[in-house]
Amino acid sequence: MRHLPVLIVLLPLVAAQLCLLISKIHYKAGRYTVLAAVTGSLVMSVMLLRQVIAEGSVHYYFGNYKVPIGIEFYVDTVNALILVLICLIGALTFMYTTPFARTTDKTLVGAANTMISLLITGMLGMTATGDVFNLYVFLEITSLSAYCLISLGGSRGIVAAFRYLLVGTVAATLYLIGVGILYGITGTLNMSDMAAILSKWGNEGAMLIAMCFLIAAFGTKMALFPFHGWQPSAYTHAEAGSRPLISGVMGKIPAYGLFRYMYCIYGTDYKYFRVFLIVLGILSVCSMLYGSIRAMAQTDIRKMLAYSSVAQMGYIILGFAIGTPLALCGAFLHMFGHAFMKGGLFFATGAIRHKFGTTKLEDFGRIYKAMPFTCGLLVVASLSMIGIPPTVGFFSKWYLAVGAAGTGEFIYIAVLVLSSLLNAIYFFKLIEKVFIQQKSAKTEALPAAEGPEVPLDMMIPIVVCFLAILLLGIFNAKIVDILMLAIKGVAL
Amino acid sequence: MKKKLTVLAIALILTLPFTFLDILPSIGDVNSAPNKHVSAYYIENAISECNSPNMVTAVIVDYRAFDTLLETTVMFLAGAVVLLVLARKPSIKNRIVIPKSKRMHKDKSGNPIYKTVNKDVMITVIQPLILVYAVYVLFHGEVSLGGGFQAGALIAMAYILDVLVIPDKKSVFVLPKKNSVALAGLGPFIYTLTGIICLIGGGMFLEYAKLPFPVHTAELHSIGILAVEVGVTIGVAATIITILNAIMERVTFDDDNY
Amino acid sequence: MISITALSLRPALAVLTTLIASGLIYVTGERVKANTREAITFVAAFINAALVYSMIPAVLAGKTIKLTVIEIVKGIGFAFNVDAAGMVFACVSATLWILTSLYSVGYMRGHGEKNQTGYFAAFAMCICAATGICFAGNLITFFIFFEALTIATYPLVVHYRDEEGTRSGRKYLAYTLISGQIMFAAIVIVYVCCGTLDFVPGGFIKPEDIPMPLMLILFFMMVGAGMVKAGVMPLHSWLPAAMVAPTPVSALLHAVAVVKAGAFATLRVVLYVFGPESAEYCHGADILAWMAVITILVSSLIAIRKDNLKARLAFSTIGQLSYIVLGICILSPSAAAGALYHIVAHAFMKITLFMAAGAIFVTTHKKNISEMVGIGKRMPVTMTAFAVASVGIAGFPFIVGFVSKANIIVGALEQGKPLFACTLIASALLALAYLMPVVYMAFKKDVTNPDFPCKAEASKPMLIPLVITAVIAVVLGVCPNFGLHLYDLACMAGNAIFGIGGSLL
Amino acid sequence: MMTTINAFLAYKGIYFLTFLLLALGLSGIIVCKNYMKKLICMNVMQVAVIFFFLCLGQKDGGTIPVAVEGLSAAADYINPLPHGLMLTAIVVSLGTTGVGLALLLRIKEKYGSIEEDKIIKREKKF
Amino acid sequence: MQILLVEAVLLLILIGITLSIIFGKDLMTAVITYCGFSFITMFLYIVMGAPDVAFTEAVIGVISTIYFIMMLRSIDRRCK
Repeated sequence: MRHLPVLIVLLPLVAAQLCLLISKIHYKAGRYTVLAAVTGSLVMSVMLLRQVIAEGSVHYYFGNYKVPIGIEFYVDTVNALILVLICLIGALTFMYTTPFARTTDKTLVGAANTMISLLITGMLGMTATGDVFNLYVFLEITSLSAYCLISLGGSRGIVAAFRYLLVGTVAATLYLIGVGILYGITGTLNMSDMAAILSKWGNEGAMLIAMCFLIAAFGTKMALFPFHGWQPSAYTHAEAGSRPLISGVMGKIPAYGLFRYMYCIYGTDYKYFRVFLIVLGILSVCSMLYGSIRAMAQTDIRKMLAYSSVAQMGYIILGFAIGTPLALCGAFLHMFGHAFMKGGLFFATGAIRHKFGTTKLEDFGRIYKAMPFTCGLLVVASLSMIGIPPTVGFFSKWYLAVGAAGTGEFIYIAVLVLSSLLNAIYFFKLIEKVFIQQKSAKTEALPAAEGPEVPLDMMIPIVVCFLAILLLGIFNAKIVDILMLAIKGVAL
Repeated sequence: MKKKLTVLAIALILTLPFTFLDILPSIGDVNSAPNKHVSAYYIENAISECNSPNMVTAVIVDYRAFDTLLETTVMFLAGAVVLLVLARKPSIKNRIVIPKSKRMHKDKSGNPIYKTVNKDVMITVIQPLILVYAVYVLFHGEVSLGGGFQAGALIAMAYILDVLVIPDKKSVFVLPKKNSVALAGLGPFIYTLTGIICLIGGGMFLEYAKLPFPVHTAELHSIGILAVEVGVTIGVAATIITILNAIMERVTFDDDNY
Repeated sequence: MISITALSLRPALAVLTTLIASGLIYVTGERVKANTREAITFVAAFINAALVYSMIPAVLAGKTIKLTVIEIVKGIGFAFNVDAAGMVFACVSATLWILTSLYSVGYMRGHGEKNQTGYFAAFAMCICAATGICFAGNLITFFIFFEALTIATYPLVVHYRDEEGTRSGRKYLAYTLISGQIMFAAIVIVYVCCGTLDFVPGGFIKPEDIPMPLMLILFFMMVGAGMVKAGVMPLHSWLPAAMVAPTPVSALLHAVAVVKAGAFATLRVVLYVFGPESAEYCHGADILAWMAVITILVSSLIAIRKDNLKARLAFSTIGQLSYIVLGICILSPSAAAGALYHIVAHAFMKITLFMAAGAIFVTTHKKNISEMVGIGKRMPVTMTAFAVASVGIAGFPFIVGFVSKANIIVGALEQGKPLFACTLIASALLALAYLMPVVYMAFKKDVTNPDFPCKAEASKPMLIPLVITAVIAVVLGVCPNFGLHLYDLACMAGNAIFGIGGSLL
Repeated sequence: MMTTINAFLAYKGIYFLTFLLLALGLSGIIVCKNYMKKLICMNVMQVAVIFFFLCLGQKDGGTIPVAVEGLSAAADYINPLPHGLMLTAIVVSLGTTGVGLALLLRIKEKYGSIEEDKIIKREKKF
Repeated sequence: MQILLVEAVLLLILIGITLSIIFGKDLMTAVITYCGFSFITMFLYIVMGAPDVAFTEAVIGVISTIYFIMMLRSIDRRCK
C-alpha cells in the first residue's frame, strides 16, 4: 500500500499510453480501458485519503532517492481530498462524453480518450507532486491536453485554443523563471527542502520577485482577474463533452499550487507576506466584481458560466488572501463545492444542448417540462452559486466571511454580499427563463418531449452532482474538521 | 515606429528589476547555492550509483527519471494532439476564403523548390550515416554525450530526409501516421513498464536496483537506463514522424498543383 | 425514555413531514391524479398539526424541547429549540395549513388553475420553512429556514407565469434577497463578536460587547430582513405587488407564513438576540417603534383610498403587522405577549377576510368594492364572516383582535409611552373606516344589484374554512385560552423574555 | 580592466542580456500581429529561460559533466542538474511548437489568414 | 575567464536576430533567421559547457525549422 500515491497517477498515464494501441481492436475498447483506469484511481485515491487521515501525510520517493536528490510525491489531507475530487469529476466527465462522440474512427476516438486521460493525469500529478520542476512538467501535460480539447470545439475553439496556447506557454515560462530564481538562491528543487532553506537564509528581494512571477503564472493558469483574457472564449468553445472537467477542475489546481507556494514554501512569517495577502485580496475582489458584472451581460449560457467562474475563482483566492485557517477551509470547501456546481451546470447545459441543440438563453423557455431532473440540477447549482442555504455555496461563503470578520476586514464581507447579489441577478434570470418564459419557437419545433430525458450515462453525472452539492453543504462540518487539521499542520 | 517604441518599453520595464536588485548568485561562483547543495551529490555519486559517467544522463534518466518519463509523454501527447487537431478538414464551402487552387489564377508564393538538392547523395550516403550515428548515440548515451532523445530525433531526421527530398517515392521505412502515433504511445509505455517491473521487484517506482535480474547493482542500473533510453527513442522518433506526416499531408491543400 | 426521545424528535419530524410531502408532490404530481396529490397534502397537514399540538403540554409545563441534529457549521449545530413563542406561531401555521389547503382545493378547482402541482409543492415547502422558523434554536438554523421560505414563496408569487407576475416576482426577490444577504453579514459579525448564536430569552448580546454605532448598524442590518418580510414602511412595496398571485397564496402570504415569519424574525432578533437592555441601549427599539407607528397610520390612510378589495386588505395587513412590531419594540412583558398573540389574532381574522374575498372573486368575478353593492343578498354567510372579521380587525371587544390590542396598549401604558396607545386607538378607528364601508355596501337594503339576483354561496370547500376561521376568531375572543392555550403560551414567552419567573400568570 | 568587465558581466551583464532577450520575446508575442511570428517569439522566450537556467549552473574551472579519469571532486565539473532540467524544457517546447503549428494550420484553412485583425474580423461570422 | 565575454557577444547577436524577426516583413526570412538563431544558441550552450543541451538544441532547431518551412507552403509569406 505504500505505492498508492504513484499508482493513482500511473493508472491514467498507462491507460493513455496504451489507449491508441488498444483502440485498434475496437473503437470502444480504448474508452473502456481509460474508464476502468480512472475508476481504479478513484478507488485508490479514496483509500489513500483514509490512510492519510489515519496516519498523517505520505511521502513517496521515486527511485528510492531521498530528498532533495530525487523526486518525491507528498500527499497530505488537503491534496488527498483534491485527488479524490479530480478522479470523481474525471470519471463522471468521461462517462458523460460518449453521447457527444460523432465519429467512430478508431484513431480519432482513441486520441480523444487519450486527451481526457492525460488531462486527468496532469492534474493529479500537479496536485500530488512535491517537486517544483516536476510540477512544471505536469503543468505542461495539463495545458497541452487542454489546448487539444478546446480546439475540438469548432472553428472558434481553434482560435481560442491558439490564444490559450500562447498565453499558457508564457505563463509556464514565467513559472520557470520563478523556479529558477528560487533554485538560484536555494540550490534545491524539492518543496520541503526549499522551505527549510528559505526559512533559514532567504534573500527577501529574490523571494519577492520570484513570488511576483509565480503569482503571474498561476494567476494566468487559473484565470484571475487581470490575466483572465483567454478564459471565457476557451471555456465557451471547449469540446462539449469535456467542458465540465476543464471548467470545473482545471482552474482549481493552479490555485492549489499557489497555496503550496505561499503557505508551504514561503511560510507565513516571511517578511513581505502581508504584501502578497493584500495584492491577492485586491485581485480577488476585482475578479469577483468584474466576473459577475460581465456575466450579467451575456446571452449565451456557456459564456455566462465562464465569466461567473472568473468570479468564483475570486472567492477561492479571497480565502487565501484572508489567510486565517477558517478562511482557508472556506476556500478549499468552495474549491470542492464549485467543482460540483460549475461541473453540474455544464453537465446540465450539455444535456440541454444534446436534447435541444441550443445554448442561447432565450431558447430555454419552459424546458423543465421536458427535462425535470436537469432543471432541478440547474436550480440547485444556481442557488448554490448565489449562496442560499443549505447548499454548499452558502457554507463556504460563511467560512470566508467569518475569517474576514475575524481579521477585521469588513470590506471583504461587503464584497462577498455584493457579488452574491450580482450572482443572484443572472442566475435568477436563468431560472426565470427555464421555468417561466414561454417556449421559444426553436424548442417548440423539436419533438423533444418523447423518450427518456437524457441517456443514462449523461443522467448519472447529473444526479451525482445534484446530491454532491446538497450533501457537501449539509455535512460540511466533517470536511472542515479534516481540512482544519491538515491546514494547521501544513500552513500555519 | 510606434511598434518599436512599444517593444523597447516592454522590454526595458521587464528587465529593470534584474539590473537594480542583486537577487541572483554571480555566474561561475563556485560557492553559489546551486553549485553546492544538490549538484555536488550528483557529481560525486553519479558513477558509483548509476554506473553512468555522463552525469547529465544520470540525472535525467536515473535521479530524475520521472521527469523524463513525463517529458516523453509530453512528446507523445503532442503527436496525438496534432493528429486530432488536423483530423477534421473543413469543406471548401465552409471556408471564408476560397483557397487559391479553386480560383482561376495560381500564384506560387511560398512554394519551396526542392530541386536543388542531390537526392542520390542524400539517400545513399547521408541517411545510413545518420542511422548509424543514431544507434551509436542511443547505446552510448550513458557514457558520452547524447541519449534517447537525440537518438530518436536523428532517426526521425532520416525519415524526414526521405519524405522531404522525394515526396512521391517509397522511402526506407514507411510509417503511416495512425501506426506512428500508436508507436509513440508504446515508447513511453516501455519506460513506464521499466518502472513497474521495479515495483514488482519490490522497490520504489523506477528504482533500477530492484530490477528482478540476477546481476549486481551497477549492471542493473545500466539495464534500466538502456531500457528507458530505448523507450524514449521510440517515443520521440515516432512522435516527430507523426507530426511531420500530419502537417505534410495537409500543407499541400492550398496552392500546390500536385 | 422512548416518550422523551420522541418528544425531543418531534420538531424535526414536523419539519421533515412537510419537506417529504413537498418532495412527493413535486415528483409524483404530474403522474398521479389530483385527488392523490391533495390527499398527500392533507395527510401531511394533519400529521404536522398532530405533532405540533402534541408538544404543547410539555411547553406549558415550562420545559423547552432541545434537539441538535448535526453540526451544520463548525462550532454551531443545526438545533431545534421549542419554546413558548415558537409554539404560538407553529400552532397558527399548522392549523391554518389545513384550512388553507382545503380552501385552495376548492379555489383551484373552481377557478381551473394551471400548474397546481407546483402550487401545492411550494405551499408545503412554505409551511416546512415556517415550521422550521418557529422551532429554530439558533440564528444559523433560523437563517437557513428564512432563506428557504424566501425561495419557496417565489414560485407562488409568479404562479400565473405572466408579465405582471414575473415583475412582482422580481420585486419580491430583490427585497427579500438583499435583506437576507445583509442579515447574513450581520450574523457573521455577531458570531465573531459574541462567539455564540443560540437564542436566549432576553438576548445574548450584552451592551458592552459591541461599540455603540456598530451596534445600531448591526441591529438594523438584522432587523432589516424581518422588516422587509413584515412590510414595515418604507420596505413594504413588494407586498401589494405580490397581490397578482391567486387568492389562497395571498391568504398564505399575508395571513400565515411569510409576513408572520417576518414579524417573528423581528421578535427573535429584538428580544432573543439583542434583548431588551441592548435594544434599549442602542436606541434601535425606539426608532423601530416610531417607524411602526408611521407605518400603521400611513398604511391605513392608503387603504381607505384603495378600491380593489385585495389591495385594501393588503394595506390593512401592512398596518396590522406593524402592531406586532410596535408591540415588540415597546419592550414590556404584556406588550410582547400581546404582540405574540396578535400573530394568532391577525392570522385568523385576516385569513377570513382573504378567503371571503377569494370566494367573491371565484363566484362573481368581482374584484372592486364599488361593484359589490348588495352582494350580501347573494352570499350572506360569506359576508357575515367578513363583517365579523372586519370588526375584529378594528379591535371590537369579544373578538380576538381585542385581546391582543388591549395587551399592547397596557404594555405601552406600563412603559409610560401613551403616544403609542393613542396610535393604536386611532388606527382602530381608521380600520373601521376602511373596512366597514364594504360591509355596509354589502348589506345595503334599498338597492338590489342586478348582478346578484339570487342567493348562491361559494362551493363547500371554500365556504367551510372561512366559516371555521370566523368562528374561531369569535371563540378565541371570548375565551383566549380556548383549545390550545395560546394566550398562556404568549404570556409565558413574554415573562420568560423579561425574566419574570413563573410559568403561568 | 578585464577582471572588472568580467565581474560586471558575471554579476549583472549576462543576466541583463538574458532577461532582455526574454522580454523581447514576450513583447514580440504581444505586439506581433502575425500568429507565426508569435510562435517564433514564443520559442525565443523559451531559449532565454533555458539560457537563464544554464547560467545558474556555470562553475569557474569546471569541465563538462562527463567523468574523466582523475577528476572526481565536485568542484571539477559543471553542475549537471540544470542541463537535465533544460533537456526536458527543450523537448516540451518542441511539443508546444508542433501543437501550435497544427492549430495555425487549422486557423489558416478556416479563416484564410493568420493575421490577428483579420481573424478577429472574421470570427464574428461564426 | 574570457568565456563571459564570448557569451555576451553571442547574446547580443541573438538579441539582434530577435529584433529582426520581430520587425521583419517576410515570414520566410524570419524562419530562416530563426534557424540561424538556434544555431548560435547551440554555440552558446557549448561555450557554457552544456554539450548535451547543445546537441539537443541542434536537432530541435533543425526539426522545428523544417516544420516552420513546411507550414510556409500553405501560408503566404507577407506579413505586417
